[in-house]
Amino acid sequence: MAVATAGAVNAPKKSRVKDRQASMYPIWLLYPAAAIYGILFLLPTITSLYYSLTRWTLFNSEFIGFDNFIQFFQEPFLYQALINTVIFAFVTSGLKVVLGLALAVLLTSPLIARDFLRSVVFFPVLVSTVGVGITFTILMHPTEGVINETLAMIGIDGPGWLVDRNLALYSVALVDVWRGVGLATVIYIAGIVSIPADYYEASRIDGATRWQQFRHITLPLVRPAMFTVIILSFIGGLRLFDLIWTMTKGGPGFSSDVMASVVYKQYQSGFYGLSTAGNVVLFVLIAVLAVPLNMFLNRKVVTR
Amino acid sequence: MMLKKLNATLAMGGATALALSLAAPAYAQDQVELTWLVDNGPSTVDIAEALVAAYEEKNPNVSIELEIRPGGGEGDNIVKTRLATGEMTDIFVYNSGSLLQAIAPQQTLMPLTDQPFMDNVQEAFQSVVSTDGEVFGVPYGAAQGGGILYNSAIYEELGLEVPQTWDAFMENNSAIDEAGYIPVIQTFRESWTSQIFVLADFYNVLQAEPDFAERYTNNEAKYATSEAAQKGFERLAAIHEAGYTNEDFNALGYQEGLEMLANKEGAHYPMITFAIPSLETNYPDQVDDIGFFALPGDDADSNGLTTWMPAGVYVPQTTSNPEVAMDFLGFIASVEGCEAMIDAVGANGPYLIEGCGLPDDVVPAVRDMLPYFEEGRVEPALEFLSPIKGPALEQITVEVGSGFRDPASAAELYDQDVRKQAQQLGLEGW
Amino acid sequence: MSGLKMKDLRKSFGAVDVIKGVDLEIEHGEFVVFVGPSGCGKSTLLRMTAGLEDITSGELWIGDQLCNDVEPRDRGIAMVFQSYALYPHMTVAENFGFSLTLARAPKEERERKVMDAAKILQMEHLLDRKPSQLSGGQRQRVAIGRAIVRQPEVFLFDEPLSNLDAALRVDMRMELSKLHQQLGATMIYVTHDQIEAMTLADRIVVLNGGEVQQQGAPIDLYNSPANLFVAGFIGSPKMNFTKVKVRSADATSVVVGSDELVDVMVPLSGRKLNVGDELTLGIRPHVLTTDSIGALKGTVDLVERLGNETIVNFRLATGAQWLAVLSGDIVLKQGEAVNFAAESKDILLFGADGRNLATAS
Amino acid sequence: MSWVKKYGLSAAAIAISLVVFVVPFIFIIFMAVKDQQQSAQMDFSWPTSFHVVENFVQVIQARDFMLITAYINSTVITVTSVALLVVLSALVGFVLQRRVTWWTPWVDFFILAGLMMPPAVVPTITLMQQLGIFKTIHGLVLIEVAYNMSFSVILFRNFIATIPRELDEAAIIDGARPLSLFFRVILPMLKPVTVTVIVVQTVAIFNDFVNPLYYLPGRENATVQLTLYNFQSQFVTEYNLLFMNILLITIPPLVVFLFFNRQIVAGMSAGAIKG
Repeated sequence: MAVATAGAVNAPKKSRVKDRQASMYPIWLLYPAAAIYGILFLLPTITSLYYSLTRWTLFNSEFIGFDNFIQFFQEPFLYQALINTVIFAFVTSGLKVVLGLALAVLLTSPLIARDFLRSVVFFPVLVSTVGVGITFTILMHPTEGVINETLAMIGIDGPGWLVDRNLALYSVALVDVWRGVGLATVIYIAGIVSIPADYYEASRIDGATRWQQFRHITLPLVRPAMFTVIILSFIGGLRLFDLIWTMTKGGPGFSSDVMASVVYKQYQSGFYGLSTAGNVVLFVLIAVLAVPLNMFLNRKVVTR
Repeated sequence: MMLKKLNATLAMGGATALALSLAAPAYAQDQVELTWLVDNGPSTVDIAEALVAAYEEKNPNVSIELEIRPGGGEGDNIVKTRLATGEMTDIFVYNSGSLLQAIAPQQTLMPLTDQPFMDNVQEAFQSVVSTDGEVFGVPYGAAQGGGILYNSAIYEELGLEVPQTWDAFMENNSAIDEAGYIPVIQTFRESWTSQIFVLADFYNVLQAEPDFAERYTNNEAKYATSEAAQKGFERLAAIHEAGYTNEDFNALGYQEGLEMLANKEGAHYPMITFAIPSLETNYPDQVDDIGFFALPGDDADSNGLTTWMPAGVYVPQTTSNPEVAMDFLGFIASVEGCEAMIDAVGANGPYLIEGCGLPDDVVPAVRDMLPYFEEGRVEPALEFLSPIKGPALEQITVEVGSGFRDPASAAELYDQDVRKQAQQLGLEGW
Repeated sequence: MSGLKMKDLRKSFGAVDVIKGVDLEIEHGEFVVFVGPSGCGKSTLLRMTAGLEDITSGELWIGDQLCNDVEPRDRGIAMVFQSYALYPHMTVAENFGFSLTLARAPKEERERKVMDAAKILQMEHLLDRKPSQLSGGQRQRVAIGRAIVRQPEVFLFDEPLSNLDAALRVDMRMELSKLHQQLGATMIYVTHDQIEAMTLADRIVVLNGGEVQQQGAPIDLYNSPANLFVAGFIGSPKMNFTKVKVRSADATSVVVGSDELVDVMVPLSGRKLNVGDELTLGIRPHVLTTDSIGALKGTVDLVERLGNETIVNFRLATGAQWLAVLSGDIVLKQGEAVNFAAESKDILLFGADGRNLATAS
Repeated sequence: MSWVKKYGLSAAAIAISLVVFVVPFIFIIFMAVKDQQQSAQMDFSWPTSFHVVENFVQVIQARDFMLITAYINSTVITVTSVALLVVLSALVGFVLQRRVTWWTPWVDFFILAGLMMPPAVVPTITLMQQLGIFKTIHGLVLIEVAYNMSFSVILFRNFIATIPRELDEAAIIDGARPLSLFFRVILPMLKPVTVTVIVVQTVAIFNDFVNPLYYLPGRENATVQLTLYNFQSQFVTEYNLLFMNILLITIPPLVVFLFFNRQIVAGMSAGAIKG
């Protein structure tokens, strides 16, 4: 800091020289967005952090130091919820990243009924969570559900998808993938169509097979899309609770509780201070996992 | 503005009559618009629409607009948020009992203590909408009972009697089981339905420990250490162990539970009586075969019903027109208002308004419930006597009812949950 | 009109100095080529001229305007990028006319100028195409056309031909030359390819390590490179070098030699050299001839017979690889010992500091 | 053989998507046309009787044509929010991707925070009341913009990385000022990702129900997701009407998708980079 100031004083001429980047990409372009985001999201969110240190009923708040955090870490099923959160995030984002890419490659290749298929894949994204929840609760019914009835036809005794304690979380994860893969696919499609056609033409002349084209052109060039899908679905997976809430409410018992649903339950119960503390903990957890990931991915994008 | 008006009134020599006569034309002539926030619970909207229609007919210059909110925890949050930010509608419906305390009634609501229409409201209800000597709400709908809805056709077929004790109930179950019917329907996909054995057992708890609620609030009585209180969990476990439930208990929901009961697949469905209107609508032909009895305890002599008070209608301090809002509350608490409600959704329990009787043609399940009230064999559920209700109860009861957790550890876990709630409420002694 | 003047231009990225003080004057209408290996700072210098990089210190004058803080659009320059940087969503005509659109030029003027440029480049029939529908050479021309339309005082080219195949490159080189004559504008051209530099430039500026090594007409650079670097960089194939020691020196000549090189006398005046000084001797491959009594003894590694000339790769006793380009078809066998000779006027000597002893002041 | 190769893939893809994606969809349609009793059985069965018109009319008319009001409100909110979001977050993504300075990691962090931290409702309402934008459509629009900004910025930034900087420089030399550089050169090249952002955010905002619930209370302000509460409550649900409602509110975003899907054409940026 001191050095910079000294430098500016010693070289008054330098301060006149405009930063080229600054004039090409002036910071005022960020102002409208920064104003909306800063005022309506960051400011209230940061002020709310204070409430994590209070017993807060919305009507009154009483400062209680770190009691909420202590209480939060004493949640009886917190450890299990933590494990569930990480499992859920990895399973869903992993599947979305891979299946989304597969579907996108398929849906950008010349297929009959391509538009129809794109719509079909995207359709689940449009259906409200409530609808998805009810639909799959019914389809996954252990005895009368279509899924197990179909499995029974080929001689498999289907599991109790949502009612088995060891399976419920994974079942919800599968439904989340079903619901979210369309989004990943659309992002991937945007990435794939952004790849100049020349590359494919050149590689075709070079005699590349479809797999080689995928491996050496699509895969490296679709990276920005892939990183977007990774980061969005991973953070989304860590924070998801709405689908869990509509499908299992964290059950049976507490077996499919994740951090976000634990926090949400506290919020629903009116434990506002405690749930704010829980959000802070969840935020730290996500930040610890996602920020390094994001930095890593960003570096890869920039050095492209 | 308010202050000025008040001063003016005082300057006129405290002539209340004059003030009223000034105020009355003010809304008799002008068009008054009120907003009313109601939840989307069973028949809540129907009741609200009926009340509004009846009131607007009487007062053509008033129009009341309904706004719907979700129920449950999300709905509670909306009510709290809107009250805390001063954005509540002119009138709103909200829970009575423990949950009412969470919206800081003294800070946010207009007291009704001195309103003449409160004389119409039965004491049983007034007590669950009061804090520090002030009353805040009028009843919205009828009182409910928690117990067992049963299929009387099965009872008739097997020659069974309504059980007065738990043992008798289990014997009935055994007979029903042998006859090939499902003795007890459980529907844990909607986990709230799993709590009835614990919650509706509270009448029996009070028989054994009359001061349980008070000691529980004061951090003295615990589910884990009270034999009577733990029985709810034990009975839930016993039903599962005996294999009396439907096999797909963990995959079914509430509607399917009602369907099984109506279609004579299952004999008992532990439930609160607010299910009755739904049965009437969906199974008009079978509803006459559905009866109701209180959750039996150990002793036939002290058999009684745990009751749920209806929600209340409240006026926030931020209301745009207190006079008209009060007038409307007075209407709800009148026999006229009560009858409008009965017309709308039928009579599925005693309305807590003086002089508002039930018609004679109520369905059997309601008829079965009424004697408990008439004979005074009722106690309110714990949530109406104590501000503390642990939020995780339904998940714990699912675990017990599915056989994952034994009753003792469930009781302990629930005590832990209760402690969290009490601490969050900032109660003394926790 | 407008020439271009750089006074002690410097550029640093943090602690790294990329341009270490460049002084240069370019006349109006001159075709100047910046040449040097990659990383030498030639592109940076060009981008500083364009206004795409800040100038850390020094002055940049275009015409009589001090341009250090002037926005690129106001510098009277146009630039052609290595990757062409065509706007993919615009047609050729729109690409051409984009700068005029931005300047809100009247429609007729825009159309006229676009048409003029298209005529110059003979691409009137392609005006409605999108860049993706063009071949590499055509895209290159669109990039040039975009510059022409601006009627700049200075054209800047950043390795514009490096993405073209060899044959196309030769064509485009000629077209650029023609274009320069036709437009008479100042052009600054950056390349790492010394052949492009030699063929196009009125003047070549050789850069290395952020400094100007030498500037001058191509043939002067070829004949009298200022230092080892320029000597090695200009001319193809590369000049051959070997270390030598001064055997004796007088006012007009010096005799140098080494273990594998028979002493040779090189005319050189005005130099004070001591016996035993280490120098570097440089000989261009073209000036070597086979001579049984030649001073240079080598072993043939590889012979390329091209008919009109023969390229011989040979090894000195030290192991240094040399190259000779002999005129006519000469038959040599691999492994054969051959003596080479050169005229003493064609031999260059470089001092310990790398400078050409004949030209250094 | 080549026929199999050519169409076999298509056939397999269609077959799998039909099973995985269409079966649940058919379920929703079936539910939407059943009568209440059959829908209450909650199974995947052929409707015993079809109540398309009846259910449709009932859903539309419910609560005084609330669905119509909700359609209008949701459309206004969605269109304005998405338009603002696209422009603002593309700008942010553009500047952030192009300009790397010491503050970039901090901005990155704050943007990620938008994905990681749930918003605080009560402080936000208090703030909006002070700004006078609580309970207003434009207030909710700004909220939707703020809450969905992070997602869009990340999407845009990663795609802007694929646009060579030389294009910016060419435009700068052609005389573009920052805004014209962005609107005339960068934004048109972002078409595929812009379409994606439009589709995704339209869905997110059209389907949002929590934020309108808190920030835009009032019956006249209802949005489409809130209409679901007409038929679904904590204890009782009229499934046939609920699903008819779901179907009806799913159609507008589906139309948006179908329309924009056609805009995603291959090879948009061909020729931007090397030949």
